[in-house]
Amino acid sequence: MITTLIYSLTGLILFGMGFFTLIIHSHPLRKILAVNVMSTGVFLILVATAYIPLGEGEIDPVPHAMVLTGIVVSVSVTALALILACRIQETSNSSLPGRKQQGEVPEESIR
Amino acid sequence: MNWGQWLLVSILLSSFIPGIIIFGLPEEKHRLRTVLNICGSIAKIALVLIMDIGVYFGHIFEIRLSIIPGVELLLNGDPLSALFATLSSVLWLLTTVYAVGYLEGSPNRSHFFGYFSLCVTVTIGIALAGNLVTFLLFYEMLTLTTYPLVIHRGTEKSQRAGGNYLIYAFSGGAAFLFAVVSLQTIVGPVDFSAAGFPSSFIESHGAALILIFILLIIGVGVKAALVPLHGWLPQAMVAPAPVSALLHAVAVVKAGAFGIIRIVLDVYGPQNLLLLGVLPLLGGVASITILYGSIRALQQDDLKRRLAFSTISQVSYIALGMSLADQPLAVIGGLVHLVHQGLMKITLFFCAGNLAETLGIHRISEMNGVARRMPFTMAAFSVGALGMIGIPPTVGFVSKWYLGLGGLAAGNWWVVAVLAVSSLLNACYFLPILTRAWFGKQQEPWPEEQYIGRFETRLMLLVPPLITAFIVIAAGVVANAQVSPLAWVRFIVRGYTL
Amino acid sequence: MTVFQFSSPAWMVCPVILPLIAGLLCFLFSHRTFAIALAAALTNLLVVCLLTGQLLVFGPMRCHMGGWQPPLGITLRTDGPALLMLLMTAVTGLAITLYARGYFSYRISDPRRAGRHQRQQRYFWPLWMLLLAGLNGLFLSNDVFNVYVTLELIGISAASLAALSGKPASLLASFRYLLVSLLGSLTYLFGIVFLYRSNGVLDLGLLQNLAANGLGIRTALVLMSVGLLLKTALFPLHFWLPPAHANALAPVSAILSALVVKGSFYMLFRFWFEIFPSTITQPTLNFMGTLGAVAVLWGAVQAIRQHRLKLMVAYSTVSQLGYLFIAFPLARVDGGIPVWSIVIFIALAHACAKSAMFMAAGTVFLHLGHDRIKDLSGVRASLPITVFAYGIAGVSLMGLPPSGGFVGKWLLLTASLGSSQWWWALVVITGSLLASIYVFRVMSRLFVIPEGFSLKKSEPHFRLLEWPALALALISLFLGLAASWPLHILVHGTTTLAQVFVGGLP
Amino acid sequence: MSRTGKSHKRLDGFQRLLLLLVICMVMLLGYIIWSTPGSKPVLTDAVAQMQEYSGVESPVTAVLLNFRGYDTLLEVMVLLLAVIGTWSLTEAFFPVQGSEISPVQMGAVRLLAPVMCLVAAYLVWQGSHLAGGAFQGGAILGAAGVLVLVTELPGLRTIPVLSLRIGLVLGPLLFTGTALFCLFITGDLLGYPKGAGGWMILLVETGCAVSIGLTLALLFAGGRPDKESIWKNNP
Repeated sequence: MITTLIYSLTGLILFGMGFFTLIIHSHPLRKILAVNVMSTGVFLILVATAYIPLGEGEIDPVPHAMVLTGIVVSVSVTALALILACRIQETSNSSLPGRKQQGEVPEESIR
Repeated sequence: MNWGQWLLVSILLSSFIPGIIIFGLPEEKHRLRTVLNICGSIAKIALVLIMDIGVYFGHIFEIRLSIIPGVELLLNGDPLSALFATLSSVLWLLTTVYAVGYLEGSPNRSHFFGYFSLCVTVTIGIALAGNLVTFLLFYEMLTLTTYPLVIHRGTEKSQRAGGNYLIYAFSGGAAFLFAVVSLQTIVGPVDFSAAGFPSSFIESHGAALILIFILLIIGVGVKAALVPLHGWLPQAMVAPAPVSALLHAVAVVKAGAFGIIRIVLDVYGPQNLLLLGVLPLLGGVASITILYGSIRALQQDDLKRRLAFSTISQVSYIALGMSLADQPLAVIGGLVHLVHQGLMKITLFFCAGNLAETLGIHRISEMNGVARRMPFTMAAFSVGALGMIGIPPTVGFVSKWYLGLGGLAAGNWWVVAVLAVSSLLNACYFLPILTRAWFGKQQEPWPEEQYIGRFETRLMLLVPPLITAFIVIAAGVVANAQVSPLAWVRFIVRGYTL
Repeated sequence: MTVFQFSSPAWMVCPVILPLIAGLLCFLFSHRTFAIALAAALTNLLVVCLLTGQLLVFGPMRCHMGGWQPPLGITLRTDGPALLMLLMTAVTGLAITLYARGYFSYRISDPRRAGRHQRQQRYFWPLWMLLLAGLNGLFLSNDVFNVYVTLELIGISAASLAALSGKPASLLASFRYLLVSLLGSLTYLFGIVFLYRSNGVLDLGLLQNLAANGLGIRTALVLMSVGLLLKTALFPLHFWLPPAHANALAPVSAILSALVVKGSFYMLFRFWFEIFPSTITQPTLNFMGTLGAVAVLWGAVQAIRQHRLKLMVAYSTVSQLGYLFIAFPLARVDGGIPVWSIVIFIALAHACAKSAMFMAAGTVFLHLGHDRIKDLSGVRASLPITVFAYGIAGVSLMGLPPSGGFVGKWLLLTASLGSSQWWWALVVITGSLLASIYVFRVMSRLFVIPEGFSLKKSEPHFRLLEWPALALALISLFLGLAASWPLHILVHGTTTLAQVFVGGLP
Repeated sequence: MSRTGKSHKRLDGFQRLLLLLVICMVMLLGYIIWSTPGSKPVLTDAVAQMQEYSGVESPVTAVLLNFRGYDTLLEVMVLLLAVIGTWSLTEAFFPVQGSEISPVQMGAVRLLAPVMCLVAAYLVWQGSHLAGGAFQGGAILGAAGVLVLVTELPGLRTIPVLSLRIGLVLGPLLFTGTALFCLFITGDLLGYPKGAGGWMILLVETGCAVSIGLTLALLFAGGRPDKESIWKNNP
């Protein structure tokens, strides 16, 4: 029980941290990372619920399946968001050659 | 569907279908368009006459279409709607003829005539509406169909006027909608009927019903141009003359006045209104409008603007008549003025359009001696103007006579006073025009003389005002005959227990 | 085979599976993608009509995926509201498909940027088809987690579509849209966690039967609602919508404004009024109504202030979405108007009118090369049908009779005045007046043909651009006259609890 | 580096308020989690009962591909959607210059890639009774793909675009096809016929693993391939 609680609370804190970062930072990469941290938090809580009342080593498979789905979704969105961020940087500042400096998206570009 | 329902539908379709076809016609097909228009309007007159006869012999015309519970479209042919429908369809035919002549050679005519037809369809819809929801439907559609006509010229000025018109009209529509929904939540769906709603509601919801009545009157008052809701009307004069004629005599202003009649006689019913005690309010607003319109008309030099303020003043006679709803004579006066004012005002606007189109005259100060150049037009104009003043044997006299009798019967001396003052004012702003035109001496050349031909102007421009002027006199002379506007109005009033 | 019988519930999977396959095929092949998409959209419409017939004959139906009953498996079900939303999607979707064809072929005919436009078209079709599948899946779904997956499907495809034009503004807007949508679905997923912790089931039907009022359920509901509201763009959370909708390609704007926001709203509505009606308190509903009222007024004022046509239409979406929420506090009026019908009506009318309006705006944009409102004069001369469509759609947005928007507003007014909550009625009326201002501000430009204006003959390509818009606009207009029809469907098939709200209709 | 300096700045008023709100929210939710003990999931028993009919032994796989297979079907589409989305945005970009690749890296990848493929295949196969399955296998495959991409090995880069597309669509199409096949046979979408569940799931998983692996690798590539194949004309 206490293990589950620890996992859940950790997940919760991750969610909160992610949310805070998402709002205050304007940099796209940070935003993407923040959302990722948030989703990790949610997944953690979800996995923790799988474990709750049984205690006989038996687990509930449904949350696992849900987390797996969630992870896949998160991967897809992260990939899309990253590439979108790169495109924004390319188009907003076409003098920069190529995509080498991936972190160098102008800060004021997204708010 | 029985034949009566088919008749109602085909009355609407007789102008709707030509309108839709005209939208699709290429610009160059003038003849086809004109033929469609004229055929449509003749067919409409024939159909409306059939309906009139049916109504006279007591046939019930009715179509219902339930949309959602509480919202029902109801087309209904009763004597009152027959009156307005007949007026609109007859005047539409004349206006169409006039418009064909007036717009010869100008661009975007498909557009114009398309909306023109739709506009008349909607007006007839207002006439035939059998309950408040249907009335609201056509009332809002009237705004939409007349707007393109108002801004037809496309100038900056006309756009501004159009925008103003919309703001007034939609605000009025909003007040009307609010009131209709409120009324329905209190008394349930109301069909137009001679009795109005049961008077038991007055005890329980008196204040709300008064408020709703005021809102309803504001809603229709915007189109009827009651002061202080009249601001759009003089501005809308930028539209072409046939449109002005349509707006003032047939469609918009009349729709507002007709709405007042419906609300007073059919929605609330005179008895309920007496119990609520709101009729003097209406009477006061109407009197103020009558006097204000006349005084403002005095100050105008622009002919069309003077006519516009005159309209504001004259239409309120109808409201004045309705404010004495318990007096049959006053009601007769108000109702018959619906027809009479339309005939007179359309004559005046036709003539003003002729002056502008033929000689480029827009101002009264340019009219010196114009009667010698255009005697027929000015003769028609004079008939209309004398009618407005109320000189017998024109129709204007008939309406004022009945209104005055009604006022006396009610013991309201101020009604007579208002009528007298307003007639005086009418004379003050119309007679100078007539003297200028007939006895003045032309000092400078006409501003823009465009037409020189066998007649004083194009035949299609000349015939409609002559016909309406003839009716103005004829309907006054034969007012007591079996078939006349007055006779029909008496027939209507017989249906109410006043 | 039993699958093909009229009574088979298996028809329900078609609206999801068919666009899905079409999407895959569109991605796989580079030719005839339009034909594939059109076939899918047409079949979709046919199947939805069939489902409607089914509903009218047999009432609400369920289809268990894989044959597994809940709580184990996922269930799809049809009922009145779901079917109306499906019908809305199918009809609007078909029109948008045709319009998109016209749009892209017109743009490709311009040789300067043909390559880029060809590419846009290439990816538009698979994205659109998958979005359609997601929407249909959402409307049919009866499982909390499945809703999450469909929401993601919708969110990602919508964001990709919004970015399709490739302009910096649209990329930025779409990035924000993607993040917001992800944030929304994460919050929703968080809610699912609480729901699952408390009840251990995911099926909506089962959740509905649990008379659960615990803290866990409430938290779950709050989280899920916040997530869905974010996606629906209710007033303070609407910041992402206007740029995303306005900067996208015209068919995409139509899709986003007409359909995508409705998906999350529909789910929100289901949760509040069908699944957990007893958990919601009246103050909460009043709060939502207030937000909706502010959205109506604020969105309309913003729309009036815009200088670009598409931005104006996008802000009008913010405003119109507010009406949906004004229905919330009126839901519990005794013996009053069924709240389902109000909401469904407004949603249907808005979907048709708004997509027509965006299509018209897109056509105008293509024709002129810009959409600055002050320079729109004379468009009527070359695009009469488009202007007409714009006008009719505007009539519906303003809520003038006899449009569907009018019926929706009428229902709102009746409900609010019937329960003596006249302030909602005032908001509705003021919103309509403001709407008339922003609609006619553009209309007056479009209508005017300035003097000396030379008529440009419209290209043949415009036919596919103009008629779908007009068709949708006319549908939104006649929706008002045929209002008893959707109500009939609605009454015929609602699940038990929803019937409480629909009760009182003949 | 200069950017990181920004995070050391003191928080302004709005940010502090937000921090406070977030902390409150976290504490509130923490309290709720703490105070509402989870109920016994109804589903665990249901899964356990129906396990034997599912055709696989691992409960997670049973849920993923049988009981809630419809979810997974849509989820596979989400992945594909990400690829379509990125392809619509931009062209692929090869992140590492050829000259920078060290021989050690080359050698390692040469050795690793086949092994990873093997592991992936094993994961997919064992998914029926232990932890593992299409997503795990696909992830390993994707990693292998990424490794191949960052070296100059010909592997992925010479594959023509059409084949890439086919590879991407393979899994989803196979899944949908199976679902429809089941619909025609048993009348239920994804209702596997009795006894056939096991191998059908394996088939779907294999297809999906390939597609998922390819998807991940192509997402890494960051855009659509060039006309003929990926990354031919890179700087």
